[in-house]
Amino acid sequence: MDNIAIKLLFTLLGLFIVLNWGLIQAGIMNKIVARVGKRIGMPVYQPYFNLIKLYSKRTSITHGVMFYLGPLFRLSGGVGMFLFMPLIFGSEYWSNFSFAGDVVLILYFQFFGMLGMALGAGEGGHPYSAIGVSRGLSQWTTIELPLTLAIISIAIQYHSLSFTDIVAAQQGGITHWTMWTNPLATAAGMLAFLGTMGHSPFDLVKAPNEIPIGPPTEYHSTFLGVLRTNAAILHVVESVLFMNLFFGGATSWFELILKTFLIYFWSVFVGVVFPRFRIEQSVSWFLKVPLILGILAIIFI
Amino acid sequence: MVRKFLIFILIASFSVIFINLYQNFKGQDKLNDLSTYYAENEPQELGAQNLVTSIVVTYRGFDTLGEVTILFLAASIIGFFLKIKESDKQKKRDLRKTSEILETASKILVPLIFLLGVYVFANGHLTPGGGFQGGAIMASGMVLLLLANPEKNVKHSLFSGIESISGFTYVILGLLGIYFAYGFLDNRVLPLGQFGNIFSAGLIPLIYTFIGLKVGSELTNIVGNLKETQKETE
Amino acid sequence: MVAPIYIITIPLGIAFLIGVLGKSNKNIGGMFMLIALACMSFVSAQWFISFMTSTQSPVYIYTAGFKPPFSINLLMGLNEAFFTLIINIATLLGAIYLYNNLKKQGTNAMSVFLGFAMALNVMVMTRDIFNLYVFLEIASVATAGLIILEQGLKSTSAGFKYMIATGIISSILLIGIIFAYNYSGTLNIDGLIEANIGILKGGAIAIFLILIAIVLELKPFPANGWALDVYQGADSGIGAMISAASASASLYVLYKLFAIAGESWYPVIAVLGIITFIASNLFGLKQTNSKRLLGYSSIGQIGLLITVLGLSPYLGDKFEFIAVTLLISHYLAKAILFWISGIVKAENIKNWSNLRKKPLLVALFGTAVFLLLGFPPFPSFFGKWELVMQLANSGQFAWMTAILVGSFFEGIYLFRWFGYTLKLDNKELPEYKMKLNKIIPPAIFGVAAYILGYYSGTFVDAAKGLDYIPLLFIAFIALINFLPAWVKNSISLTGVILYIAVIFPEFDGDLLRQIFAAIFLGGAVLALFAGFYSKGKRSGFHVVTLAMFAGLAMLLKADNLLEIFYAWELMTIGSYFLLIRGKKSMPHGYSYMMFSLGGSYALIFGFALAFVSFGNLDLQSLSGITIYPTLAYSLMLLGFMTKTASFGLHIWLPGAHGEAVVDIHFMASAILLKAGVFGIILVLLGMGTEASYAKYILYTLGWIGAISALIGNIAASFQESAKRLLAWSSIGQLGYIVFGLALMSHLGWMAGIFYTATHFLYKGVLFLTIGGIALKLGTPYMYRMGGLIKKMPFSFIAVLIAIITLSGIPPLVGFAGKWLFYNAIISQGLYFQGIVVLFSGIVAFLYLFRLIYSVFLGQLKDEHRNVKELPLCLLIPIYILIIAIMIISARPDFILKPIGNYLLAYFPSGALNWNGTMASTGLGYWDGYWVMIIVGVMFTLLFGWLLILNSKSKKVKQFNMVYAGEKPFRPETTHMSYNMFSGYNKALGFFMMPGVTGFWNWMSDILHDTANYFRRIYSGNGQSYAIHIIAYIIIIYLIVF
Amino acid sequence: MILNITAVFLCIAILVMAVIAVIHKKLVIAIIASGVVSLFASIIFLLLAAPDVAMTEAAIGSGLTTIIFFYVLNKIRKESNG
Amino acid sequence: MEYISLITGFIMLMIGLWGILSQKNIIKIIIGFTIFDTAINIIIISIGYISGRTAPILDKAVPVKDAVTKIVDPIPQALVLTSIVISLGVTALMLAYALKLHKYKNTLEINKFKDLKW
Repeated sequence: MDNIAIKLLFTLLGLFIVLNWGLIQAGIMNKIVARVGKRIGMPVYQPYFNLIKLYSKRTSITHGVMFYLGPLFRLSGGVGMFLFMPLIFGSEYWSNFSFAGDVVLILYFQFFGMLGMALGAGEGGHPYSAIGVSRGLSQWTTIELPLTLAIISIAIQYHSLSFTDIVAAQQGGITHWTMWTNPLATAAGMLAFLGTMGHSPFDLVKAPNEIPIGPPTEYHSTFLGVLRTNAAILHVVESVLFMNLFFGGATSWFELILKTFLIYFWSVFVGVVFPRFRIEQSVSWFLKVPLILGILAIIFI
Repeated sequence: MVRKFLIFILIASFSVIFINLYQNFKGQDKLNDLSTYYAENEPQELGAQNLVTSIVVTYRGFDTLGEVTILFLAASIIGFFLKIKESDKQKKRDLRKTSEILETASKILVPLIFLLGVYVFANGHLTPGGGFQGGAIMASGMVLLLLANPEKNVKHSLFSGIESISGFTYVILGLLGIYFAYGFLDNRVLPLGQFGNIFSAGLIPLIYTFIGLKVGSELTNIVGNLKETQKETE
Repeated sequence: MVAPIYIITIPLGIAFLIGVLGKSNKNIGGMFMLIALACMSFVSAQWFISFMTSTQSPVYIYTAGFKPPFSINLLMGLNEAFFTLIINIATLLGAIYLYNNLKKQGTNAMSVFLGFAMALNVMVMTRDIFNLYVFLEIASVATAGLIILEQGLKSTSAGFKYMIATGIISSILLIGIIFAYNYSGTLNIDGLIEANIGILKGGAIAIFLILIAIVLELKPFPANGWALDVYQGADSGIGAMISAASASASLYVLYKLFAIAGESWYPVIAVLGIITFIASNLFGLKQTNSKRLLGYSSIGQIGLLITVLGLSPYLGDKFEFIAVTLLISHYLAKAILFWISGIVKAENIKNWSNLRKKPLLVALFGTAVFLLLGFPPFPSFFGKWELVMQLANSGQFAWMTAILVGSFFEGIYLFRWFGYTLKLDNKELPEYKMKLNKIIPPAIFGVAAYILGYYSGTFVDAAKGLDYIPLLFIAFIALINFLPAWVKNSISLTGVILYIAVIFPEFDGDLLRQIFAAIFLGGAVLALFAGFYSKGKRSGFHVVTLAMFAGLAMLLKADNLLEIFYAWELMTIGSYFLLIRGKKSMPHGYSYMMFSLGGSYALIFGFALAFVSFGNLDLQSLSGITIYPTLAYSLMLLGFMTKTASFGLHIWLPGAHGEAVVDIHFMASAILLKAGVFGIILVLLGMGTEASYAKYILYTLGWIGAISALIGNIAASFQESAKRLLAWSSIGQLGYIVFGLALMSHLGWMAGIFYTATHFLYKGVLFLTIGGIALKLGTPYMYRMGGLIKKMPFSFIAVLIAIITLSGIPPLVGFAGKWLFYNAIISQGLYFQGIVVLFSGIVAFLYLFRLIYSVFLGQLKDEHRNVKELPLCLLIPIYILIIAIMIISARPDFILKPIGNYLLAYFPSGALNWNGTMASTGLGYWDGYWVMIIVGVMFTLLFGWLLILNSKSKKVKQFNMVYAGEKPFRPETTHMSYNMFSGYNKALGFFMMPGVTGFWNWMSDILHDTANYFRRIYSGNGQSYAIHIIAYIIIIYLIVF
Repeated sequence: MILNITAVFLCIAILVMAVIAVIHKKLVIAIIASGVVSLFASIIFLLLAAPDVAMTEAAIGSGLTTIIFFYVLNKIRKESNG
Repeated sequence: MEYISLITGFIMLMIGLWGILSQKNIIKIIIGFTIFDTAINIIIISIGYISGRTAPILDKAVPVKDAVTKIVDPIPQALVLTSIVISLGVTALMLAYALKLHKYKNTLEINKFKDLKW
């Protein structure tokens, strides 16, 4: 890490790649979901058009400072997670600023975005946004539980909380991946992944046809644009997180793209099959199967 | 009924305690050392013939002081406790005329009783008797008078006057004991005088007269108070 | 030196003289009485001083000029001088108090009073047993007379019952005396001691009769129905005389006659005393008549003194000190309480709230209550401490528990009563005026209590270190209570700052105490500064706040167990008065006091075990307790955990803090709870980890911490009132700290201490802002607030920063605590407790959002249109705390490094190793400084980018919500803060059943039902009381022989 | 010897009187019985060679106590039907 | 001789106690008390009695020098003097109480005065 400037350049480049890959991935996934429903579905580059449309809007209204800063918090949450996440194992340039924090930092950074969105929606003044936020938060707390259990069991297994060590320990073939050596933790983790992605069984909060109920009720034009860019980045970074933890990280960009696609595909695959949960159902569901898996993961390391 | 039975059991077990108390009580054959001391050198020290009086007045004079205060307290408590409210004083009561015999008998008997009372506490140190007995006799004389003519009332101020003065002089006599003799209530303030005649045994007769006066007036006070409240209700 | 005989002759002579004065000139009679009593007190004072100062040997007074066996003699030794002095002072002040009553009854009553005083003196001084009987009889006749001073059915029937009872008792005494004379041949007490007639069966029974009569005179439990009626029936002034003067006289008589009884009697007396103490205090629970309750309490205290007498072989040389301090405290407290009840004349304890019309009376009432229960500045504190220590020293743990349980019962009804006085409204209660002669005696005794408290402190060697400057400063503030609040505020502020300057250098070596000193005293400065918001007088507030902070400062400065306990109790008093100030805070203040009382008794038990196993009182004795170590450590932890409101002991906190005003809320939560943490640290440092029992205790402590964290956070998210939400969240945070400490590892303690410091910072911000807003809007309920961001931007920013820190979101300092916890849990291996703690950390996010959303965001209510920003005096302390948070967030190593070095001494392994600003443990690494910079830079870049994109968005009015469904028209409908997490509640609601409150209510119900059932024994029938006396004698006889 | 026989008679008499004083329904009889009890007691004191005490007991015990009792009884009966 | 009086004193004690505890009427209770006190006085005197001896008056019958072998123990007699007068005072006070109690509730039953309880 001879000097910060080069590192900054590579991080920006990485961010650009991740943003594009996020949008393309979203487009592909929509296409697949449509195909499953025997529909043609919108073109793969549709997300690009959405972004361009949103950013080119001339008028926008704001309900106050916090409303204005809400999407900003959200975006900085997504970008922040990206900054502290080592993308490519072994390469000096692609490990972004991961020297500053370990898994715990990433785990708690997720809240940063959550908080921003919640406060912004709250400022909006519309009651439906508050309902959406309270639902999102309650669901989120129970999602975190199996994830924390999984991370702790990994930490016990690899005696370390830093990404580089965890990924290093998983190098050398499928059999070294955590998925293989610690299947219970991976199962708990992947179930929690469903919750984080916000796809079908747990998408009550940001469900497309429930816009009026979800948190971004009042957001429009540039604000919505910022939210959509963050959504793209966040999905990729989340899948990179799970990749590093459970599927042996990536030694090259191609491996990263392939693995993130497959991980993301897992949540879409489940999303298509299962109907939407109500809040009580999702909260109690998370406290049943994933929780038990997490506990077992810790007991049987 | 159960309560009575319970009390009976209580008393039975109480008597068990006393039986054990008597267990090693053996009749005394000779005086214990305390009373032998009194018997031997009481005549030289105090010069009173009646041993009991000497113990009561001097040796254990402090008890008698306490004793007198009890009566004094009882009298004053009854005094302010049964106080007659001013409003009831005027109510007259229908008097039953006392019988003829009582009236005339009391005229003769009362002076005799007073004389006996004075005699008893005058030479308390010679013959049995003393302040308390003399005072009680005087009080019974007064009661006889009250019975004889019920409409007359006890002059409380007079009797409480006598009572206080005699009490006060009793305390002063005690204090004199400290200055002139060896201790509080010691009777060697006055000369012991010739053993057996009226003016012997130092202060004892003097103290006993004052006790007699005090007890007499106190008891009359008590009876008077009880009698007066009677008026209150008629 | 005036001859002691004058103590007897003066009152007698004047009593007779007054009789002469008759009814006419009562005033002169009154004057004479007072002069007589004054002379008596002067003589006994003269003797007492000469005994205390010069080496005056005891003096025998021979009546009738003959040596003792042949005549009655009186003794004037040190004990006699002391007892006659307290009796004469009590009767003198009692006479002043009763002057009008006595005058109304005339000179007879005055001479009876003089007779009463004289009789008590002689009872104390006489060495002849028959003389003792006579003067005991005088005293009972005089008391019977004084009872009916206030004519009435109640007093007459009480007097009659008294006459029956004392008649039987004195006859039994007479029988005992006669048979003792018959066996020993002498009536003199010294003669009886030598004659030792105990060996004979009959002689032993004679002594039994004498002693049982004296014990009956002291109103032992089953046979004291008559005494209670006397206390209830008689005039309060007389009640004071009986409970203060005649009780001490009979106690001394029992002590005097004890020499005759010999060794076998000690356990019997102790058992009788403890039964009386516990039973009468237990019955006090259900009592509503004030005078009868005072009767129960004084009988209980006498029972305690009898127990102390009975346990004297175990108390060694400390016996005199304990007996005197406890007697003096009972004597002063009971006299004050009876005199106040005479002034306020309220039958039911509920309408004692009438007392508040005269603040002096409330102060006196408080002094008496705390004096009785043995709180710091008073002599009974030292007495009770020495009692427990000596009992522990001789291994009498059963006795210790019995005494502590008894005084806990007493604490229950006394504090309930005090709570009624402070809080119930007294509009419609009758007006009363405080005549001068009625207020002087209690005032004198009140002042005497404090002076004697200080004086008795000098006797206890462990208490040498206590510095009394803060207490003097508090007394000074108490005097200027009439000044307006801001004047007092500034004086106390300067006082605290000066005190910090004085004591802070003392801690320079010891970092732990420095942190806690910063929290306590820094918090004090901020709280007092925030106190400027209140207008008006705020009477009593500053005295009490300074008492709390003095207690906290002393807690840090303490270097032995006594000073810790002293500071702990002082702090409890201060905090009780603070918490009770809230409008509806009576039940909560009461439950707070109950928990802290129970906690302090557990504490003193633990300290006693530590003292015994180590030999002396300094702090090292906490480590390596050998006798019942598990019990000692768990009791001490329990004691300290009452203050940190951990699970099971937490039910007082939400109510107490929910009702407190803004700066009190800040003091109570941010500062007071840390005192408990400091205590736990001391105990855990002492306990160490290697002992077998230690593992077990630490495991349970860990679970308690974890569960209280979970319960605290989940409960907080369901609260409707903002202040209760914060109170529950403090329970959660304290649960964190307790869990951290229970880990007993370097990282665990680092996390715990770091959390204590940061909790003070961000919770301070939250309390001050939310408290200020609740004060401004007049309601703590969140669903009535909303949209305040427009009106109070600064407080919004402060709360936002506090929320980010509390939930542990990275850039700010909260994350450091979470990170430390993560590493500590994984390295320590306590996974399941760890999971519970981490889960509750995440749940914390719920109520934080609810707090900030319902207070600041959403729609602004119509009535809050003209609400202005928080007053400056609140904002300044808030922003000081904010700046502190920011500094520590940027450079967390400013605090973490010193803590690390400090903890190395205790936990060498598993320390944080630093390079530059990056902290790394065996597991992970974290660099606060770089995280702060990266997030900062990124945030500003994105903010700039958003500004460029969206600079032209225009602000819209409140209801312009076009982008979603239909348009709501009134602000109420657009506020969704009521029952916010209902979904969550349905899923996890079962977990939140109020189990613990149910448990504690069930416990107190049992106590009250037993009390109600057993007190039926006092059926009111004089005859049955006589039966109880006889039965009592028989039972004791059967036990003894 | 005769001394003991008289003492025994006296004691039986005093006990009988005491029982009457305590048990009897009518108050007047009870009070008179208690007066007689203290009279017999003073005689017993004489037998026990205690002249002082005998005189006191006679004067105070049987004399004044009984009078006080009668006064009080009289007043109570007057008040109850008055 | 003293044995007989001791036993009578003891039995009288029990009768007095029975009077105090079982009788309902207040006057009866006071009578019980007087009997109780007289019994105690009898016991005290009988303790001091030495058979075959005369009263402790040193007049012609008892010359001073051989008083020690002739007189009975004087001390109990002194004590009884005090205790008789005490019992008088106490009884007078009790009767005054009885008077007042009667005035309030117009009855002499002890169990009618139960308003001070629990």
